Order: sequence, then structure tokens, then C-alpha cells
Amino acid sequence: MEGAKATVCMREITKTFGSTVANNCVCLDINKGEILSLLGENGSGKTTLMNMLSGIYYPDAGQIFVNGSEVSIRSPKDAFELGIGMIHQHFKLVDVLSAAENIILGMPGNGRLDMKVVNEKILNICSLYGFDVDPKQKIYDMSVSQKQTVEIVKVLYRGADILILDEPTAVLTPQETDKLFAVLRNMRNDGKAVVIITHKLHEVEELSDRVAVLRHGQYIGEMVTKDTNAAEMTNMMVGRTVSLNIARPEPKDPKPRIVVDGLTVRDIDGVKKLSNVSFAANSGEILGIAGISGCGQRELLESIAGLQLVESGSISYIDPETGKQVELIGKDPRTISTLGVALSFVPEDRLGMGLVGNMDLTDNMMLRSFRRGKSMFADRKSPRSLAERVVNELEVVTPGITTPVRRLSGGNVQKILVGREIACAPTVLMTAYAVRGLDINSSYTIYDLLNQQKEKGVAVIYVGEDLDVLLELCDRILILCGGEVSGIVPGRGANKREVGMMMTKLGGEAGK
Amino acid sequence: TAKNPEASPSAEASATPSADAAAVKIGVILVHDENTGYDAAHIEGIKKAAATAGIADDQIVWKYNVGEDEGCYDTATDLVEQGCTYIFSDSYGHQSYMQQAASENADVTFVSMTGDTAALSKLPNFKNAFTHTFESRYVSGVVAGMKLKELVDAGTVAAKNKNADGTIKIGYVGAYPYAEVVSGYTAFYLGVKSIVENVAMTVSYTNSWYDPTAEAEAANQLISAGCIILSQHADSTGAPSACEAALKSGTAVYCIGYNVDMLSVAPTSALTSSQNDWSVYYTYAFNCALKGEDIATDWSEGYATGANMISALGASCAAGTDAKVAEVEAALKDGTLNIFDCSKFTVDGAAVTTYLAIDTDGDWVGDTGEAIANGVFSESTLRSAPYFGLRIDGITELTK
Amino acid sequence: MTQILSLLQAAMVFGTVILFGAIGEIMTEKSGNLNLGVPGIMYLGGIAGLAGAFWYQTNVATPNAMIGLLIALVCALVAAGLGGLIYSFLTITLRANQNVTGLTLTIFGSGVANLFGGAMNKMAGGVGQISVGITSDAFRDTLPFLSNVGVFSGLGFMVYLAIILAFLASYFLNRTRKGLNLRAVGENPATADAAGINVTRYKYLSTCIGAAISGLGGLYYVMDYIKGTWSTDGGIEKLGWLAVALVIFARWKPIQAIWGSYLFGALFWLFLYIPGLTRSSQEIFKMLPYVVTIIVLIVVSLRKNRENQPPANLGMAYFREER
Amino acid sequence: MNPKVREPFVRITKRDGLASWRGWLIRLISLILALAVSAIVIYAMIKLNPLKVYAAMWEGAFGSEKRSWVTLRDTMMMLCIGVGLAPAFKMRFWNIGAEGQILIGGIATAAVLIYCGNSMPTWALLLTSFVVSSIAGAIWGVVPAFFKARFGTNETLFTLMMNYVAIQLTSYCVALWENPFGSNTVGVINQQTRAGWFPSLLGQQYMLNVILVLVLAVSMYIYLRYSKQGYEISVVGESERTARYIGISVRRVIVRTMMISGAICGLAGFLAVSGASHTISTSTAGGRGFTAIIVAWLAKFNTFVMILIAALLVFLEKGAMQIASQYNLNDFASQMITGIILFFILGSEFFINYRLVFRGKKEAK
Ligand SMILES: Nc1ncnc2c1ncn2[C@@H]1O[C@H](COP(=O)(O)OP(=O)(O)OP(=O)(O)O)[C@@H](O)[C@H]1O
Ligand SMILES: Nc1ncnc2c1ncn2[C@@H]1O[C@H](COP(=O)(O)OP(=O)(O)OP(=O)(O)O)[C@@H](O)[C@H]1O
Ligand SMILES: [Mg+2]
Ligand SMILES: [Mg+2]
Repeated sequence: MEGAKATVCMREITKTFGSTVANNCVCLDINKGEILSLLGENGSGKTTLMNMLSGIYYPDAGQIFVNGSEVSIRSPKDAFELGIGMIHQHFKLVDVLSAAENIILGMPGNGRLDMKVVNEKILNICSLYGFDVDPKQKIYDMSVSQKQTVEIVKVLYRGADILILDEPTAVLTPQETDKLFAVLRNMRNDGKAVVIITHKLHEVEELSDRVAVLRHGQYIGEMVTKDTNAAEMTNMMVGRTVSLNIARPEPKDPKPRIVVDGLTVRDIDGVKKLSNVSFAANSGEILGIAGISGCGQRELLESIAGLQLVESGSISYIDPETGKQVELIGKDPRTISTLGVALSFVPEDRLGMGLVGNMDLTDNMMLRSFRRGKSMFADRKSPRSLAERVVNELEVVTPGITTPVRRLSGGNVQKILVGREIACAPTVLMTAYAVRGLDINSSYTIYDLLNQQKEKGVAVIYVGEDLDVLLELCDRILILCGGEVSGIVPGRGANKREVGMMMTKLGGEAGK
Repeated sequence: TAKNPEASPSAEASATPSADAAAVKIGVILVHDENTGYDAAHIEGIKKAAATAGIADDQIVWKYNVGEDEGCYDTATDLVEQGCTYIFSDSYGHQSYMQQAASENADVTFVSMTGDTAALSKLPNFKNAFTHTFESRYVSGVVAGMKLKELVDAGTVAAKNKNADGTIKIGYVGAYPYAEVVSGYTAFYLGVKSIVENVAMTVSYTNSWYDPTAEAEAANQLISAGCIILSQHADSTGAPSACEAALKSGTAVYCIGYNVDMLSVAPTSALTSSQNDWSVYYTYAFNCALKGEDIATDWSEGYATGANMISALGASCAAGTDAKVAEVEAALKDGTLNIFDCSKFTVDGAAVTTYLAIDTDGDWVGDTGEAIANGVFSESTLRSAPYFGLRIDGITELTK
Repeated sequence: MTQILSLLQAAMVFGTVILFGAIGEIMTEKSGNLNLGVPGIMYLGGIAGLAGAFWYQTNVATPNAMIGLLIALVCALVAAGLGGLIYSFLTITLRANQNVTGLTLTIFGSGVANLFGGAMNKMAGGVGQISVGITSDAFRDTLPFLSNVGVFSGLGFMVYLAIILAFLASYFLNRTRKGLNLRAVGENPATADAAGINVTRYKYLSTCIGAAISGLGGLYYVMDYIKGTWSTDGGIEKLGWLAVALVIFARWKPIQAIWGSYLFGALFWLFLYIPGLTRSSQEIFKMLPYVVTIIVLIVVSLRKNRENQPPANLGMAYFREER
Repeated sequence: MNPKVREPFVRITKRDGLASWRGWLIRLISLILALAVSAIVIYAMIKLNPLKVYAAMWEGAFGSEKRSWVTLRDTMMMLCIGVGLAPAFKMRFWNIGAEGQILIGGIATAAVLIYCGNSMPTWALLLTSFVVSSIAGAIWGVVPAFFKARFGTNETLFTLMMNYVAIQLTSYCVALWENPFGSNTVGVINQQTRAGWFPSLLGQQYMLNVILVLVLAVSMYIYLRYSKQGYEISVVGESERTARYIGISVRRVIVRTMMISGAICGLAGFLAVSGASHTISTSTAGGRGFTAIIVAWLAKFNTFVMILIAALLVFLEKGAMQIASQYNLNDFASQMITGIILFFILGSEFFINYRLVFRGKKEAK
């Protein structure tokens, strides 16, 4: 019954978490010498399905065949023994250990550990595949993309015949992504089976041979990649026709709302993170901020929100009604947010900032509003209705508004966060990585929301990783490079290559 | 030695129990249980007395591990509710709560052993009792003195065991600088001194009645300071076992215990222990109860009635100790030996002629009750609890 | 001079009790289990060792010191390990709250130990009559080549055993694969699990072995410190808490715990050697070890350092399908 | 390679939304099992009829009106400390320093009773003690909180050490106030005048204790559940980063919460001295600061559930005294039984949150 090439066959797999049915009678084949893209909206059960292959979850029902014989994968160890390796959606790294220690974690062997040998072997693998990892560096000292690289080296070090990657590129730079894809193609050519989960459809088109689609936990169908296109894939995921154009209405009556002048910021270790940054964010327009990770976007937004200690410079807020200027530096985050400056920041681990994983939807909505009113007691009614509204409007997949947000799938967590921030009716809306890990449909929902805000006259500051989106969505783009302003270009007609250059070199080619 | 004297005078009275003997119900409040030497001695005394007086097991209600706090008051009133007519508590800290219960239950007799406020309280149903522990301490001091003499004669006493003025160092591990302790260590010291004249004693307080490690460390500290004989007024085996260990590793040091026979933990270094036989008092009290007579407000007896004794002599005791002990004990029994004979000690170099023992106004300084008469300080005659609070010459307290 | 030696010895003896407790607890905590049952486990180790030796000595006509010593050691290790097993089953398999389970284990251990200790006192014919002198002497025998060397005279072999264990634990944790895996389990069990490490097995083993080591602290207290007797005064419990404190003081490093424990011991008994204190000022002086600990704690927290932190997942249960 | 076909013999899956009555049923079953196991242990060790032993325990705790009131008073004391610990633990602040905070509150109360006993009417003494003891407890709680908030100093060890500092301070005060000299007991304070003692209310000596603690418990329930500050406490407890992000001053919340926590524990000291023992000693707290941690955690900070647990623990303690008295059974046995019962209750939570799936019984959809 299994196809000749199929190295893994999953048959009628069902998995439930409490009342959530994450996978419902899913059948999936994974073939040798092929890269398979697993597609689906947020919460459609992709991660769950793959976790059952890698031994993290155990299916409630169904069978798994590997190389033709039925297996029972009870733990990640069993999966390793079957040659299955997986890069997880959320980092599986121990912060206080070094890269090398993380890579060799759990490997067989007794007795004394010779780190020298290990380090050499890791460096060999890195140079073979063209990755740059310092084996001795601690994880907590690493940037997101460095961590992701360690994750990749980890599976390469172990070696796997069946490799599963769950949104590996969400935090990688385009160059790193290219390197990874080259490696994956090599592996396919070596006859290994590769499964990749991603929401970036151009990656799917570029890399994979076949796509399989899940929707609401059910298997919908599969297609050969070269016979399909982004629109068709999206329709299959969502179950209806969606348009994939980002609107960009003309800004109406833009007036400076936030004026940053000569901003300089150092981190706790005294390293300069921002140096003499000046710009203005106008009402009724979307200001994009581009830059490679770690170039200071985070510090910039946090300075405006009052979460960052500033060394010098000024940040003034111009009140839309009175036109009066207010200095934001030195004000605490609370005062700043009451002025109408909202920040929704999606950190790498999604939770941990802006949301409380163990609290339910209502209580998370309350985070912004609980102080309202003079009463000693917090109002819980309006957050509840807000939660209901966000769930309905943004199509959040959740058993109910009393579910802890930690239980939701990554994409849905993000919708809650962005939805709440917008609900504050801000005059300045800053979002960072708002669509990180979001499925394409949800991403467009977010873009629409931002455009709505812009049309209401809100000054929107949008930090994003995807240059294509920045170029399509933003009215102006501020490019940061190593903490300095590399340039500010109008969004309409901007050249992707030029902006890309400016991200890596101050002022781009012109700056030479 | 005088362990377990056969008969005590008051025991004879038990021959004629009154008609309502079965109606007597005894409540016992113990601060710990049989796992501490002090309480074990009380338990043993009560059981023995009950057997002697003919009180059945089910006429005694035991309450163990009663704290020195409201728990004592709760327990006392609970015992009243259970129909107890005589209630005994064994720890000093119980006293205030016993007194409180006594003031609220006039038809029940409350006895606070080792307490001191019965007379002052003027409550007819509130009593105190204590033995003459200082007598057995004196006798144990004599045992120690004999040993010391032997050590001196054998040349074991080295330079480090002597003070600059040539006196030989001995040590004492005490609980608190409380009159009961002061009275006890002074008696011990005078006992040693009656054999070897030139001794000086250092007292180290542990600030606890029972703490094996603190007692051991205090003993270690005294040993390292050169003390060659140690005694104790604290309840654990800490000090004797420290002496035994020191003796094993070559430091000559011998010890006198308290309450418990220390030979099992310190077979070579323990000489003897001073002990109380509480059954003497309990027999007296139970007989009063059976006959419906009033118990004495302050009861205090010693060697003469067998309420005090020392435990079996250890193998290390000096030759002739037996005879000497017998002689001293006889003198104590017939009253020819006065332990606190004012001619035998001085305070700040001068003889003591007057001492007010009883405090009536709560400032903790005696203001009535002259204890010295005819050159003798009479301990435990004005009330049952000891009141000898003088710091005599030759004894140094490490802490005030 | 002799006074200083005497203080140092007091410090080392005292320190050794809490050092065992702390090494065991470090092993346990490295697996992410916060076992507040250390005092209870030390109680179990102490009473089992004593009971074993007592049983042996009362049932054999001419007891052999070495056999008594071995029996005591084995009994202590097994009983304390069983205490760890109760804790492990509840917190690892049944995922019960670690704090409450630990505190309960302390109540349970002290109850069991004092119950049997009391019973043994009775069987031996009264307080202070439990005599396991022969065994206890074996525990307190000085090493032959050290018997005359200043502070080392009068220290039993377990003092050195504690030091060796500290070095072994440090080597294991920092230099071996299994140690690395164990640290990963305590830091991030989900990661360790995904890496194919059997989280449950590591947690069980390190908690039970850690408990067994902690139990040696109780054994040392009973056999060496109070010389083969039993008292129901709660002495072990207090030292057990200090052992828990020492773990944090030593920042989860076994070797740091060595000097930490001796320092603690020295500060603890210093008051006996300071002349001229009054009884009440002595009580104030006895605050010293605790106040010094607090000061060290503050100073350490001023120098923020990633390496000085507790295992990141300490105190949390792990369930693979949880997220 | 090594294909494994065998499904695991038993595996654990998470349960969702078990009806609360079934949860309580599971807990009840675990309690019954615990009593059964303890019964076996009792019988194996001392050959006593366990039912009689349990009956004796009941007798000891509730055998008379007086005993019931004493049990109630001690339950309230335990509850008070649990209520004090709840906000701290909810904030994930490991306050194991209740013991010290109680003692400090007790010292403060004793000082008021001793030094002002003759110069103030009882209501003023009570009011002063109330205020002074809560301030003292609050200070004891705030010191570690301040350093935690400011420098991230480890509060577990800090609060533990503060316990010992408080114990030494108590020893010092006892040495200062002892009566008579050297006896190391303060004795009953104001024994004659009863100045500063809790008065009887409605003819009951301990009514005031009960009322005071119940008011505290209800207020704490409302505070944690419904107030803005209570909400801030949960946010700080769950995620400091999020708290900072939404502009909650984490430092202020930590200090404020520990002030409340310490103050209530200080009040427990007031309750112990003014409302029960009328003396002060190093055993005034008597380990209750540690036991109350169990009370607070097992109840998941629900103050009403705390009443049940506090009552259970006090019941076991009172019962133990009775079996010791009646059967001459060393009352450390009760600690063992308490341990066994708590082990079972702790374990039972597992069956409320998880379900076991045995091999071959794949769930029907
Ligand atoms: N461990 C878990 N406990 C409870 N619910 C879970 C768990 N894991 C997944 N779920 C639920 O199962 C559903 C599927 O989640 P899954 O993570 O597989 O989605 P996904 O397709 O990977 O989504 P995304 O693209 O956002 O990563 C979601 O509704 C999620 O809330
Ligand atoms: N030879 C080696 N083999 C394996 N790991 C090593 C080696 N040398 C150092 N390490 C790693 O380096 C890190 C620091 O080791 P180091 O010996 O400095 O420990 P430490 O922090 O000083 O601890 P301790 O105080 O216990 O000695 C450890 O995480 C250890 O795993
Ligand atoms: Mg996913
Ligand atoms: Mg006077």
C-alpha cells in the first residue's frame, strides 16, 4: 500500500489536546529524494503532525510506517534511531551552554567529554556547509539567526535520513536562507527526505518538489510544486479565494507625530546600539524600518516606548489635538502609553513580552486596560468583550477565551497581541515583526489592519524582516545599519537591491 | 552508691488508702517525652510512685511534648475537663500557665515542679516542688575531686591545665545563669574543692536546656582551654561524648553527667552523674491525694529522703572514691554536712553574711527571706526552687 | 592556638554535615528538582544508619567495627535514597508541586526518624543509652597519617569523603557527557528531551543519588557529630535547612560549597571563642553566619553573572506534551 | 534499524476541564486511601486498632467544646500565615521567611504589652500592637524584597536567613525580658492585669482571633481576585518582562506585595502573643511559617480552600497529642501520618490534571 519511494507513511493519524482536535485522520507520505512543503494556516496542525514523527507527541490513533514497517515512536530517541531529525519551531537550545555543548547534547557516549575534538568536528561541518558558528560561544550571547544556525548544525552533526524543518527561515536573513536551501537541495540529491514547514510561499516555490496542505487539522490534498502557484496554494489553505495584493492608500495630510533627534543608546555592557538617529514619523503614513537583525530596531522602538535607557538625544511627541510637543525621554512606559503611543513587539519566543502565557485571553486583553478607572478593582467586562471581538475579527483559532494563550499556536498568539494593541486606539502604532510566523492569510489581515489605522490618521511604524512587504506596504522606509541611519527612502518606487545594500553598508553604494 | 534507696519515709503512709482512692485522677504535663533524660526521670518517678501508692494506670492521664506557651494552659484546662483533680507539670516555663489554670479551677490542685511562685501567688491550690539537686552535685563534685587528686598525684595535670596562679582548671557546661544552675555548679565546685583545694572553675552557658551539639562544642572549647574535669547542667550526652573523644585522642579529661548515666556514651571518661529520684516527691503527693490531705506549698527534699543520688561509679574513678562518697552521703543524710557553709567560700574576697532570697515585688532581686543563719546559707528551705545566686570566688562565667 | 584549632575543627565538623546535604541537593537541583526535603532526607539517613548499627551491635556477640560501619553506610544510603524516590515519584511521575512535596518530605522524614529514634531509646533502656560506640568510633577514627596533624587530628574519614564527593560531583557535572546531559535537563528539559535524553531517568537518578548523598550528612551528624546517640531536638532539621542555603550560597558549584560550609561552621561557633560577650550580646553575635550569608548574597547579586544562576527550569515539572 | 511497534504500555495525556465535583471526589478518595495506608502502618508498627486511633484523634481535636475552640484557634493561626504567604507566592516570590516575620510581629507585640501594659487601656494596647506588629512584619518582609527588586538578590536564601536573624533577635529579647533572671522564659505577660490580651467576644475567648483572620482571608481573596493590584501581582509572577513592557513598575509591586505579605505574617505574631500565648519565645512561630507554605500552595492561593487544609493539618496535630496521651504512642507518629496524607493529596492532583491511557485502549473518538 505504500508507494515505492515513500520512506514515511502516516495513516489516519489523530491527535487531540483536551477539546482541541489538532490532527484528524491525517494521511501523509514522505518520499526519499524529495523536498516536501507542509502548508497550512496557523493552528492547522502542521507542527503537531511533525512532532508525532519526531517523538514529541504520541498519536491518539493511526499508524506510522517507516521504510515499510510499522513503528511506534515513543520518544525523540526512538525517532533518532529511525533516522528522523527535526528542527523545531521554537528553539530547542540550552541558553547557558555553548554552541558545541548544545550540538552534542544527548549523543551517545560515556565518560569524559573532550571538547577539543567536538569543537573541531563542528568546525569541519560548518566549513563543509558554509555556516559560521563559534562552538565556544554561549547561546545567550547569540543573535536569533545564530541560534537558528546552531539548530541546523545540530541536525547535520547527528545526521538524519529524514529531516523535518519547522519554520526554519522565520528569523534568518536572506543570505542565510540561501545557504540553508543549498544544503537542503544537496541532501535531497543524496536521497534523503526533507519536510519543510514555512509560511513564505516564495520559498515553497523556490525549494520544494511537492506541497501538502492541512486545514483545521485535516489533510486537504497535495500538489506538485511546479504545477501550482501562490494563489492556488493560499486558496487551498484557507478554503476560499483570497486576494494577495497589499493596498497602499496615499497618506492623507501627513504631519509629524514623533520626532526623533540625535538618539544615542548603549546597552548594559556599554556597547553602542543606536548612534545619532534622527527622523520623523508622520500621522497617516506607514514608516517602515528596515535593517538586518541586531541593527538597533528593537532599541529604537523601545526607546520611544520608554523601555530603554537613552544616553542622549530627544524624542518628541506632537499632540494631534493641541499640537503641543511633549518630550518622551525620561517618561515611564505607562505615561507614554497613555499619550497614545502603542508598541506591539513580537519577540523571538513570541510569548514573554506583551503577553502572559499562563493567563487566558481576557486577562491578556486586560494588560493594557486594567488601570482604567479610579476604582480599586479591575474591570473585567470590557476586556472580555474585546477578547471576543479580536477572536472573531482576526479569526483566532482557540477553544475559547478562557484558554491560556500558551496553548494557542504561534500565529494565533500573535493575532491576539496585535489585535489588542490596535484596540487601544493609539495615535502612534509601532509594530515589530508583526507577521513573524503568521500564515499568509493572517499576514494580509494584519496589513489591512495597519492600513486601516493609517487611514484613521495614526502614525504607524512598521519593523519587518521581509523587504518585499516593506516595499509594498510602507510610504517611507528608514534603513538602519549598525545603529546608524543609512538612509530614508520613499516606499513607492524604491529599489529592493538598493535598500538591501543600504542595510549592510551605510548609505548603500552611494555612501562609498 | 545511693542509687534507688529502698524506702522513703513518706512511702509508708500509703498503707492506708482512703475510700475514694479510685476517684483520684492525676494529670501529667511533660515538656518533652521519654526521649529526654529530664522527662524520662519524671516519667519513671511517677510510674514508680503510682505503683507504690496503688494508683492504677488508667487514673493517670499523660500529656507529652507540651510547649511552654498557651498549649500548657490548654492542656491543663483540658485535663480538668477530663476530671483530673491533681495536675503536675515538669518544666519551669509551664509555671505561669499552670498558675493561670489554678486561679480558674479552685478545686483542682496544680503542681508546677521546679517552679517558684506558688507561695507568692497565695493560691491555695497551686504548689511547687523540687529536689536538692545541689546535694547530688556536691557528691559528684567529691567524686571528681578524688579523680583530680589522683591525676595530680600521677603528674597528669600539665602546665596547660593550670592557671597563672597555679590553680587547676575545671569546667562546667551550664544551660542558663539561672539560680538553679548557679546553685548546682557552686555545689559541684565546693565538692571538688573539698578534696583538692586549688581549683578554679570556668562556666560556659549554652543558652539551651538541651542541645547536643552546643553542649559538645562548649565542652570542646573548655577542653581546648585546658579544663581537665568537666561537669554539666544541661540535658544531653553532648559534653560527656566530647570528653570521651578528647580522652581517646590523648587529652586527659574526665566528666560528670546529669540525669542520665553517661557510661554508655563515655565509658572511660565518665565518672558518675548526679541524679534526682522524683518518685520520692510523687509518692508523697499521691498519698496526700489519696488521703485528701493538702500537698505542701513548697516541697523540697534531698539525700535524706532518697530524692537525690549519683549514678553508678565509672571504671575510671579513683581508688577509694566509694568510701569517700559513702562518708559524704552519710554526713549529708544526718545533716552534719552543710554544703553552703559560708566559711568555705568568699565573694569578691569577703565572706558573705546576708542574702535575701525571695523576690516579692517583681524586680527579680530578692527583698525578703534571709537565707544565711549561723554562718550557713540554707538552700531550698525558704521555698522549693533553689535561690543561691552568688558568684563565688574561684568560679568564672564565660558570659554574664 | 589550641583555641583556634578547636574552632577550626568545630567548623569542619559542622561544615561536613551541611556539605553532604549541599552536594546531594546540588545534584538534585541540577536536574531541575528543587527538593526542600533535604532535612527530612538527612533525618532518614541518620536514623537508618543508627538503626542499622544498633541492630548489628545488639545482635552480634563481638561486633566488628568495620562491618558496623558498612552496615550504617548502606542503611543510610538506602533509606535516604528511598526518601528521594518518594519525592521523585511524586514530582517527576505525578508532577506534584515540588515545594510542597519537599516540605512534606521534611515533615515525614523527621516524623519517621524521631519515632524510631524514640523507640530505640526505649529499647536501649533509656535516654542516652543507645550505644553504638564501636561503630561510632570507627566513624570517628582519624586517618592514620593525619592523626597528629593539628586540625586534622580527630576528624573522621567522612570529612574527607565529603570533599572527595564535592570534587567528583564537580568533575561529573562539568567534564562528562552525562553531566552535560544532566545540566541540560535542569536548564531546559524540553530541549534535552528533543535531543534524545531520557529526562525522566536523569531526573530520577540524580534526585535519588542526590538524596543518598544528602543522607550521608544525617549519618555523619549522628555517628560522628553526636557520637552515635539520638536526640529528638530537631538538630538535623536546622542543619538540613542550612544545607539548602549552602547550595545557593555556593551558586550550585560543589567545590565552592566546601569552603562555604567551613566558613558557615566557623561563623556558627565563633561566639564560643570570643571572650567578654554577655549572654544577650551572644545571641546577637550568633546572627553572624546568617548576616554574612545575606551580605555575600547581595554582593553576588550585584555582580550579575549568567553563570551564577540556578538551573533555569528549577522547580518546574516537565510534561512532554505541555506547552 | 530498530523499529518499535509496541505501543507504550501506559501513557499520560492531559485532561481538560474536569468537572469540579469529580476533582473533589478524586481528592476525597486520595484522603481515604491515605488514611487506609496510615492505618496499615499504624497496625504494622504498634498493633493498635487503627479505627480506634482515628477515633482518638477526632476526640483530641473535637472531643469537647474547649478542644474544638483550641483547634479552631490554631487553624485560624495557620490560615492567617497562609493568607499572608499567598500574595508573595502568587508573585513567585519564594517567601520562606514567614517564620521570622511571625517572630518579629510577636516581639513587637510583646514589647508593647511589656512596656505600655500599665499605661494604656486594653483597646489601645490591641490597636497599638496591631499596628506595630504589622509594621515590624512588613519591615522583615520588605528587606529581602527590596534587594530582590533592586539587584535580583535570591529571595529564598535571603528570607530563610532572615528567619534565623529573627530567632536570634527573639533570643536576645527573651534574655532581656526574662523573668526571673536566667530562666530564659518571659512568662505570661501581664498575668494579673490581662492588659493587652484579646478580650472574650460573645462569651468566647478566641472569637476575636476567628473574626480577625476570617476578615483577612476574605479580603485577601477579593484583593487577589478582583483588585488591580492583585492583577499586577499575577502579571509580575507570570512574566516580569511582560510586566515591565506594559509599564508595571516591577520593583514597586515586589516591595508592596512583600510589605503586605510580611505585615500579615507579622499580624500572625500579634495573634500568637496577644491572642493566645501571652508570651514570647523562640518557639512562638513553632515551624508554622513552613507548614503554612504547604497550606498556601496546596490551596493554590485560594484562601477558602486554605481553611480546609489548615484545619486538616491542625486536626492531625491535635489528634496526635491525644493518641500519644491515650495509647502512649510517640506523637512523632503524627508527623509521619501527616506526611503520608499530604503525599496522597499531592499525588491526587495528577489524576485531576492527567489521564492514563493503557495499551490497546486507543481512545474512541
Ligand atoms: N501541547 C499542546 N497543548 C494544547 N494544545 C495544543 C498543543 N499543541 C498544539 N495545540 C493546539 O493544536 C492546534 C494545532 O497546533 P499546531 O502547533 O500544530 O499548529 P501549526 O499548524 O503548527 O500552527 P503555526 O503555523 O501557528 O505554527 C492548535 O489549535 C493548538 O492550539
Ligand atoms: N575539558 C572540558 N571538557 C568538557 N567541558 C569543558 C571542558 N573544559 C571546560 N568545559 C566546560 O566549560 C564550562 C566551564 O568550566 P569550568 O571548569 O570553568 O567550570 P566552573 O564554572 O569553574 O565550575 P567549578 O566552580 O565547579 O569548577 C563548563 O560548562 C564545562 O562544561
Ligand atoms: Mg507550528
Ligand atoms: Mg525584689
